Order: sequence, then structure tokens, then C-alpha cells
Amino acid sequence: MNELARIVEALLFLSAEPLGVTELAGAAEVSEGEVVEALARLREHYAEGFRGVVLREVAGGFALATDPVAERAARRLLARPRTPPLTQAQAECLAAVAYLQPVSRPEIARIRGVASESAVGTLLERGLIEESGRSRFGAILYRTTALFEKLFGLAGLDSLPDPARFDPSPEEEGELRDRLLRAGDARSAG
Amino acid sequence: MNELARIVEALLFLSAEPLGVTELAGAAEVSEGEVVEALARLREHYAEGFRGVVLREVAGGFALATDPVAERAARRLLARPRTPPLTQAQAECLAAVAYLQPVSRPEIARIRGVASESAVGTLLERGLIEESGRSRFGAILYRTTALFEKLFGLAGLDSLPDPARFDPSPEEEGELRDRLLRAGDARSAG
Amino acid sequence: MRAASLDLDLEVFQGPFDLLLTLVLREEVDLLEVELADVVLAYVDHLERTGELELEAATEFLVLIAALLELKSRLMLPGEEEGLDWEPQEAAEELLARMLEYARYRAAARFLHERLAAESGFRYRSAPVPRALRRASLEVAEAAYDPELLGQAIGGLLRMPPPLDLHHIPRPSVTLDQRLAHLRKLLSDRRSFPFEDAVAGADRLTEAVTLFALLELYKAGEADWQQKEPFSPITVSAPAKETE
Repeated sequence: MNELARIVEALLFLSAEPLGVTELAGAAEVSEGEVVEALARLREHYAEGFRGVVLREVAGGFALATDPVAERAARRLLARPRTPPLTQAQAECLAAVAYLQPVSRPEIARIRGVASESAVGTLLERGLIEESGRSRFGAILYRTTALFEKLFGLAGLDSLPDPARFDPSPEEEGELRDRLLRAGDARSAG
Repeated sequence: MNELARIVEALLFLSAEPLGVTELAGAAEVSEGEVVEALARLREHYAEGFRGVVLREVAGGFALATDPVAERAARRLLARPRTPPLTQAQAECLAAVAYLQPVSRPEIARIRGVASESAVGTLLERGLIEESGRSRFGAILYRTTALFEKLFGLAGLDSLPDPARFDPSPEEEGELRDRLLRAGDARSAG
Repeated sequence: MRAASLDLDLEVFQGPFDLLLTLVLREEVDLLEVELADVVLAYVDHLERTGELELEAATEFLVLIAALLELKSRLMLPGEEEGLDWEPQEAAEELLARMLEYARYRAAARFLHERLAAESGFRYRSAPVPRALRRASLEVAEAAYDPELLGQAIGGLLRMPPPLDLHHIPRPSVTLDQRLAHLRKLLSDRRSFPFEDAVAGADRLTEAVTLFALLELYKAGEADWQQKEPFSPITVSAPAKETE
């Protein structure tokens, strides 16, 4: 490992948050190109599956994290689970914010069909979403945070899969449509 | 690196404090002998002078730490959070130490009317105040540091602004300390 | 309990809620004949009986009942009313679009769930930065704070805080002298009276002080008192005047 790679490794070790190439270059007083090269060297050293610590690209930057191989031991050592799971309501709100951001709470509620105060509040409290200005109508807008990307292992919001992937299959859609149309026909018949 | 060495590496990475062989063995659910062996393997990986992070054997166990090679870059990276704005509690504690030094924590607490552990701890950690012997009653005394004067742009302690300028109730001339204590007593009476 | 398994006992239908939904969608039960208010009442009854409001189940119930209400209100709209020329197909299409959109985010939520679970093994370091790196180094430190800050902080500490307002705490204030005077007045007015009269309407502290005052008067020979047996009424009387 050359000196720059060593420095980058040390900076990643010290920093609580993922570091971007620009920050690393600024701290090490080198060009971004050199940092990218150093990161490539580091990545070889930290190839997943060989070490207890791995190099991850999350939240628009790089971060060192422990490999899941150590999770059981880590939990025993630190005596705490990593992150509480999300409830269904929280996950739905988070999905709406992640894909539609910036998005207002009324909009989230419209999509989910129910008011979503409590779930949105919890997501805010847990730092997964944050406020991001106001809509034309004065409603607070929300977006996801860097912590969200970190906890979900996303390199950036671009790494979210295309939401069209989640659309119901044509068969499911067809079935839904049939049911509804029959209900509608009943109206005109009655 | 075998699985145990990977786990030990991960645990050392996560822990803020040095870990002993016993703790490591307990967390990984293996014998201490196995941990010693894993540490030997790790040591090969972390030989000083080759990595940005080194394995250190320090009082009480083993710890990962950054190599001095990265110190300059680390200072530059972490430069921003070193002078965050002071909270009201911190400003009050610092003012009490600055004007009354040397002063003990119980005295600071009496003057402020509230316990002041956390604020004093932060000031110590940021190097704005330091210990300065013990009072007659054995309490640790604090004084401000040279770093304090530099960060406040003070030529010396004489350059502290005259408290009378900020005194909301310029009563009779009196010792600053006495008046602070009286106000503090009224505060803690609540 | 899932809202779907809520047991219903309606005029046109008996059984679990989800069966009702299925039958409505299959048109085996006419939604127009279902009293949705009764469904809501049944759910509220259930909540009262079990005494617990499970948020997930409640949410599910609200979604289902809201969908039914919407559907029913559309069924009830007279088709020939002007200005409301929504074709049944249009109404259904709009509902469908919304249900599909919701389905998308439900699935996205599932993705996030799985993603979070998959990430749960990775832990990031949250150890504090070593002390030496946490401080500005003396050599390169520059003025970052305003000394006025310290003057203001110390000035603020010199301010005497307003005295604590305790008026909301009732503080009975009764003195021995007051009670002595009270007893003396009763004695001179009535010569003899039940102790009860001396403490009528008084609080416990006043009662205690009054009793103490009575003992003082007795000691000074200004009053006598009699009590036939423990806890029985006490009669206070002026002592027989010897000089008269």
C-alpha cells in the first residue's frame, strides 16, 4: 500500500460518516484522481469475504464497515442490536419519500390511503428522512438523508431500483380491474 | 485470514476502547488460546509502516489506531468540528472558569444553580480548560488554557471583557465571586 | 388481530370482514345493502372489548373501509344526475389507478425491508475521534470565538433569578398566638364550649395548633377541659373564678 492509500485508509477509519473523493483529496492535499487510484488499491485490500472489515460505497462516499461474519460476536460485545426493523407503515412512507422526494405528507397519505403522521414522525426521529423546504401550498416536504443511504447500503439515490419493477404484474392488474369494473357495472345496473 | 481473525479484526474496529483477550474470546465464543493465535495473524496484516491503521497492544488489551502518517490529513479533515459554537451551558461554565480561575466544579455548579458535569467535560475535551491542582477540600480545580486564549483571540486573561459591562444589576461594588455565588444560591433554591 | 378477521353480524351478512369484502367484489353481496356504519361500529366494539389499539390492524381496517365507502358512494350516485357524468368505468379506473400506485409503494416498502435486513450485518464505527485530533492544535489555532460571549455569560449569571412563585402551593399559616386569642374569645363569650366548635372548618394543622393552644391555656390556668373517654368530645370551659 502506498502512502496515500494508507492515509485514505486512516481517514476512513477515523470518520464516522462516509467520505467523498473530494473531501479525501482536500484532507490529503492531492488530486481527486490520485484519491480514486488509492481507493482502488484499498479496495483490493478490503475485498469482501477476506477481511473482518470491508470497504463500502454508501451515501455518496466511502466507508469502512464490519463484515456480517462478525455480526453475532459484535452483538455480544456491544450488547445491542444494530437497527430496529421498520414497521409496515414506516417502510411504506419511507418508500414514498425515497422515490418521490421531495414529497409532502398529504401526498404520502394520498398514496397510502391513510394519514401517516406517526410513521413520518418516527422516520424523522430516526434520522431517515428530513425536511426539505415547503411545497407551493405550504406543506412541508421531505427527503431521505445520508443516514438512510448508509443504513440501506445505497451508494446513492440512483442505486434505488426502478419503481416500475414493483408494479403489479399485468395479471394482477387485470384481476383487480375486473373486480372493480364488475362493482361499477352493478351501479349502472342498479 | 481465517474466520476468527476476521471476527477479531471487526471487533477491534468497532470498539472505542482496547479489548482484552478475555473479552474477545467471550464475544467470539472461542478459547483465549484461539484469540491469541488470531491476534498473531492479525498482527502480520497490520505490521506498522505498511498500513494506515495499525494494531496496537496498549494497557488493557489490543486496539486499532491510525498510523501517524495520516495525522496531518486527519487534522485537516476534522478541522471543522473542532470549534463548534458553544452552548449556553458551555459558555457559562467557561465564563465561570475564565473569570474565577482556579475554580472547582462544585463551585461552578453552585454559581450556575445546576450540575455542570457534561459542559465541563466537553470544555476539557476541547482543550479550552484544564485541571489545575486541588482545592483545600480535595475538589479538582480548573483554569483556562493557552488554546482558550488563542481561540478567543485574547492577548491574556487581562483582556477578558469587564463583567460590569454586562452586569444587569450593577449593585454595590463587591467581589465577583460572592455575587455570583449569591445569585447561584437563589437559582438553586428553585 | 388483523382487521380482515373482524367478525361481523350484519343484517345481510354474518362472518369475517375479509369474506364480506370478497363477496362484495364478487357481487354476491350487494354493497348497497350493507350498512357500512355497522361495520365500523363492530370494529369499535371490538376495540373496546379487547382494549388495545393495534396500529397496523387499525390502519388496515381504515384502508379497507375507506375503499368500501368510496365504492358504495359511487354506487349510490344516481346515474342520470347532471354534471356528475362519471361513467362507472371511469370511477373504477380512478380507483384502480390509486390501488395500483399503492401496490407499487407497498412492494417498494418490501424491497426496503429486505435491503435493511441484508445490511444488518454491516456495522459502521462510531468510536470517538482520538482526543488529540478532537482539539484544535495550539500552533495553528485561530480566534474562532468572541470574548463578548464570556462577558455575556458571566453577566447573565450575575442576574438574580426572580423569586420562585409558590402561590399555587397552599401554605396554611396559623400561629399559636392566633389560636390562643381565638380560644380566649370563645371562653369569654361562652364560658364553656365543645372543642369541635373551636376548630369548625379548620385544616389539620390549625386543629393541631388549636389543641396546643388549649394545653397552653390549661397550663396557665385560663381554661379547663374535660374528655369523658378517649376520642369522645372535649368540652372546654373557663375555670371557676375564685375571686368572685
